[in-house]
Amino acid sequence: MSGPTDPQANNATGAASETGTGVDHAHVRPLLEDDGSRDGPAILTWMVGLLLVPAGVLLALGLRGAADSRDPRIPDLIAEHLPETGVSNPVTGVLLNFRGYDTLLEVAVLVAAMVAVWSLDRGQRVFGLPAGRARDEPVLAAVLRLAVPTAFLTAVYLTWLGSSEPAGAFQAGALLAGAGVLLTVARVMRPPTAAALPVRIIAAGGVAGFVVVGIAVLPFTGAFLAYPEGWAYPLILGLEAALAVAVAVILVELFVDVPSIPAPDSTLDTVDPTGDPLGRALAPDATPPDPGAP
Amino acid sequence: MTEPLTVGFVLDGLVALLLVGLVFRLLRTRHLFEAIMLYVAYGLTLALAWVRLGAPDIALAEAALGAGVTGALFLNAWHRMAVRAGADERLPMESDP
Amino acid sequence: MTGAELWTTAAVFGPLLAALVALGGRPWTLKAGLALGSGTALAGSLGLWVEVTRQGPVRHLLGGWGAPLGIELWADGFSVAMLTVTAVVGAAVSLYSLSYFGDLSELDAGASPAGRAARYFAPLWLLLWAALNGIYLSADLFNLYVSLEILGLAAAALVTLAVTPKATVAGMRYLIVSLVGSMLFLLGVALLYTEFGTLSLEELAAAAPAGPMAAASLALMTVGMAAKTALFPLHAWLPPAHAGAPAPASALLSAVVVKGSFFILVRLWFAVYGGASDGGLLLMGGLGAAAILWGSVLALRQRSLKRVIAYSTVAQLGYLFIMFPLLAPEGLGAGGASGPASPEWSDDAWTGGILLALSHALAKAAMFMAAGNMTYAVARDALRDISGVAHRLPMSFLAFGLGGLSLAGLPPSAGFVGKWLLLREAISAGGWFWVAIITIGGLLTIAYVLMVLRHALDLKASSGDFRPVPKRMEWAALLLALAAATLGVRATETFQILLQGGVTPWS
Amino acid sequence: MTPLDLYAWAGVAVFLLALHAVVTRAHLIWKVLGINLMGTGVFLILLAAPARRDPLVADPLPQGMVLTGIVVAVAATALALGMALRVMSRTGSPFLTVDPESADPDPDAPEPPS
Repeated sequence: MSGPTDPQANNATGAASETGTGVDHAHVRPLLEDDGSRDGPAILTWMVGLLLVPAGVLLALGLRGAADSRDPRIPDLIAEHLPETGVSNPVTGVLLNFRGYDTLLEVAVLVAAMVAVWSLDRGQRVFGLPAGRARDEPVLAAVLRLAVPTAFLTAVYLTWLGSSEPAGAFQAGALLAGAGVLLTVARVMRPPTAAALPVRIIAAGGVAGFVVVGIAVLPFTGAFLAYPEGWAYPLILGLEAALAVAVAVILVELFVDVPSIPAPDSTLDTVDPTGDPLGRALAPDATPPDPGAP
Repeated sequence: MTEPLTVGFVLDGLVALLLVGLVFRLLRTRHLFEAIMLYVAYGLTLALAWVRLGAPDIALAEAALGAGVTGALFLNAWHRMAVRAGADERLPMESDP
Repeated sequence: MTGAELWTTAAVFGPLLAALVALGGRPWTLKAGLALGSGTALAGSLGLWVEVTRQGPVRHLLGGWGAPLGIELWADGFSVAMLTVTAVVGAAVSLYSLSYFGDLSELDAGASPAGRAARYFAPLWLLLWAALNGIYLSADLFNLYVSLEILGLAAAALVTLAVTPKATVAGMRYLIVSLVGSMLFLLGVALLYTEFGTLSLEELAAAAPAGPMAAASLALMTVGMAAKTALFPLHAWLPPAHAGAPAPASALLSAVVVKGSFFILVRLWFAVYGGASDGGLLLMGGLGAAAILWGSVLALRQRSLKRVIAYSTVAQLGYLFIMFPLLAPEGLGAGGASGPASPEWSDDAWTGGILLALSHALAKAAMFMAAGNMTYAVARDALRDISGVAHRLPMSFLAFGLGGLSLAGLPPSAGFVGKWLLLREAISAGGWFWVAIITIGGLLTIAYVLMVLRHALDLKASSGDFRPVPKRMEWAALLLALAAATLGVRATETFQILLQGGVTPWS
Repeated sequence: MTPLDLYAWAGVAVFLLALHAVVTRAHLIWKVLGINLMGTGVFLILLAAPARRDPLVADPLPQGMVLTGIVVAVAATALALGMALRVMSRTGSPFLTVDPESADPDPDAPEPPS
């Protein structure tokens, strides 16, 4: 084992760049810049490019005038059935009624990404001001005082507006997440941690709400997520609210919980690459290597 | 080329060209920070394209999620790399208990 | 509400809800989640098996809309067979994982890699399970895309539960391949929607897609799905990912996850495109043949236990693509002439090919779990290090042997019945090339299985350190291996269900 | 040729440029950028190419698909970035340098002939 895989070398360079006063240019370059020396030979780049040119020409020719030459059957059908969806914005109708199952799975993708990011590394390391500093910075404090309540109100409004106008839960969730990240980085709010049960419950709430509503209507309408007569609007509004909050929490998690380099728990770097994939010791009673040991 | 050349057509042409140009530039550059900034610019241009295509819902979502959140995610990753590389010490990394 | 609605709901949304339960992060929530997910998936697949046997393919109009505005769930024999084998493998691996990840009461800290793996394996796997069942039941192109993304993200994360640098890199590579494959698939979906104005597989099948744009979509989606299925020559990501992952994850990835994209390929090529063209089918078969030879030869050259099994997956997946040209036997004699494939599908090739997919799922899961037991015991992965392990883990040794028996296609295993049916079809169609490939592949399989067994039996170099293996882990592997080895005896029921809907359910 | 065609063609160009970058560039962050951009290329095609009744309003079904696609892309990008950062923390390099094919886990075992 040598080079970049060597745990010792890995730790040593990490320590050097942290304690060093100046910018370690030799180290910055490979991380933040890419001089292209790792890319394949230039001939390969050109050959892949030449392969893709005819594909592009074919696709462009095939797509030429496509929008005008086809029958707009689906837009007509959507316009015809929109009154039955309980909302007047056709996009919201598609997302929460016609194709509500896709939206359910879409939030499940967010949950999957969040759980996957949690599984990558321990705890969280947030970049930001030292705790309590936001109060001493008048400009920042003013921005926070103004921006965060505005974002919150706008998010509520966007969620409600989604049933009739171009807006909805995902836009609102993104806005809320922006406010959350701002508060976290300014250290006004403790970042939500993966270990906190409320975080898990809210993050799961979007999918859970969808599945529970879907199953609850099953005995009445005979199909998953088929809203009973007259219930579509309130159910959609409730689902949108749960979605907005869940999306916001998940996006903040995806922001604060990605790993940092180097990982502080140095035990991870001393894993024997030939042994147990989870880095466990062979003997069941053997103590794991002390993380604080030099 | 049966249609007359209108202002709208020229505007759409410029937006489409700008989109492709930004992508070409950001995928060719060797500097990560520049690429991320170009990505955010691309996202905002894309929001404009969605408006021109008659999809205001998507324009709003693109500005918030595509350019905003995704740009922030890339910047976050860049920052973590920059701290590791010793290039950025303004915002120190803190470990929460 | 009829049985179809109830059982499809259980199969897809049961594991999804269970994933949320498992997210609770306590030992009891993990156990409850795995129990709920296994229970609903088993109940859903068995319920659908009965339903489909009784009344043929069934559907569930989600949201009450139906195609083309809404999304339909659709279950025919092929879906039910895949659902069932996934449920059986999934339940066994879930049981196995409870012991493999060790003492669950210590997972609260989540600070050690082992603690994190114990904590997040169950939610990730249950999300993946829901996505897989969703794929087997989906009759909508865009819905398939969203399910594929859950599948891809969760699968890559399962690989990186292992902390070695190699596993991390392998997981990253897997994620990139998987995401690029999804993007190619999505472009194909966009082209098909533009051209035909529908996302419903059934409506597309009725439209009989043809023409340059339809061909371009099929090509894009095929490349994307072939990359995810690790079809030669897009297989390079698979061995490091499957060999580097923790044992339960390896078992799932090799046994069922690659089958998800394979299922989509079969649906697209036959149910939607009606066989596309003879030339295309021969090309897929040729790639499958190359995969058999290349994967088997490389499996023989590996020096680590899990890499042998991983390369064996590359090879065994090849057999599933040999089914493509054999399904349309008339095309074989034409020597690759293009044109619409024959509407006469071969029942032998269909039941044989899918039976091979099912038996590979059972056998490969058993073999990866048995290998996991051996490496768990000696905490080493090299073939040399498992020397003599057969005497200390006789059950795992037996499980590995029985799994290998099924892979190699020896009677009475399901692998034997499947290969025999494919061989019979190839012989009757005069496709001697395929006969040769199937035979050579079987011999190479026997060779690499014996290579592993020889090391395990080697008494002279028995290693000293040995960690006791929980009995539950040994039983899980052995039961699946027994199922694989004896499924051939009960193959008739499988044939009956596979012929419900058959190769082209919508024609 | 209509304005819609311009956007559809831009989508094709963006998709292929991004695919090219994912295949040929070694730096992980550019690969992730490329995957994300491939998605936006498809979104351009999805909103510009399918049939529409009103030339000024996009078909709502593709709009729903694109909105779903954007959220999925955010999730996939976040995980890919997290995984790329972990690759850097484990190998010290933003490239896929540890070739999983090359190293044999057992240092004493004879190298497999290649």
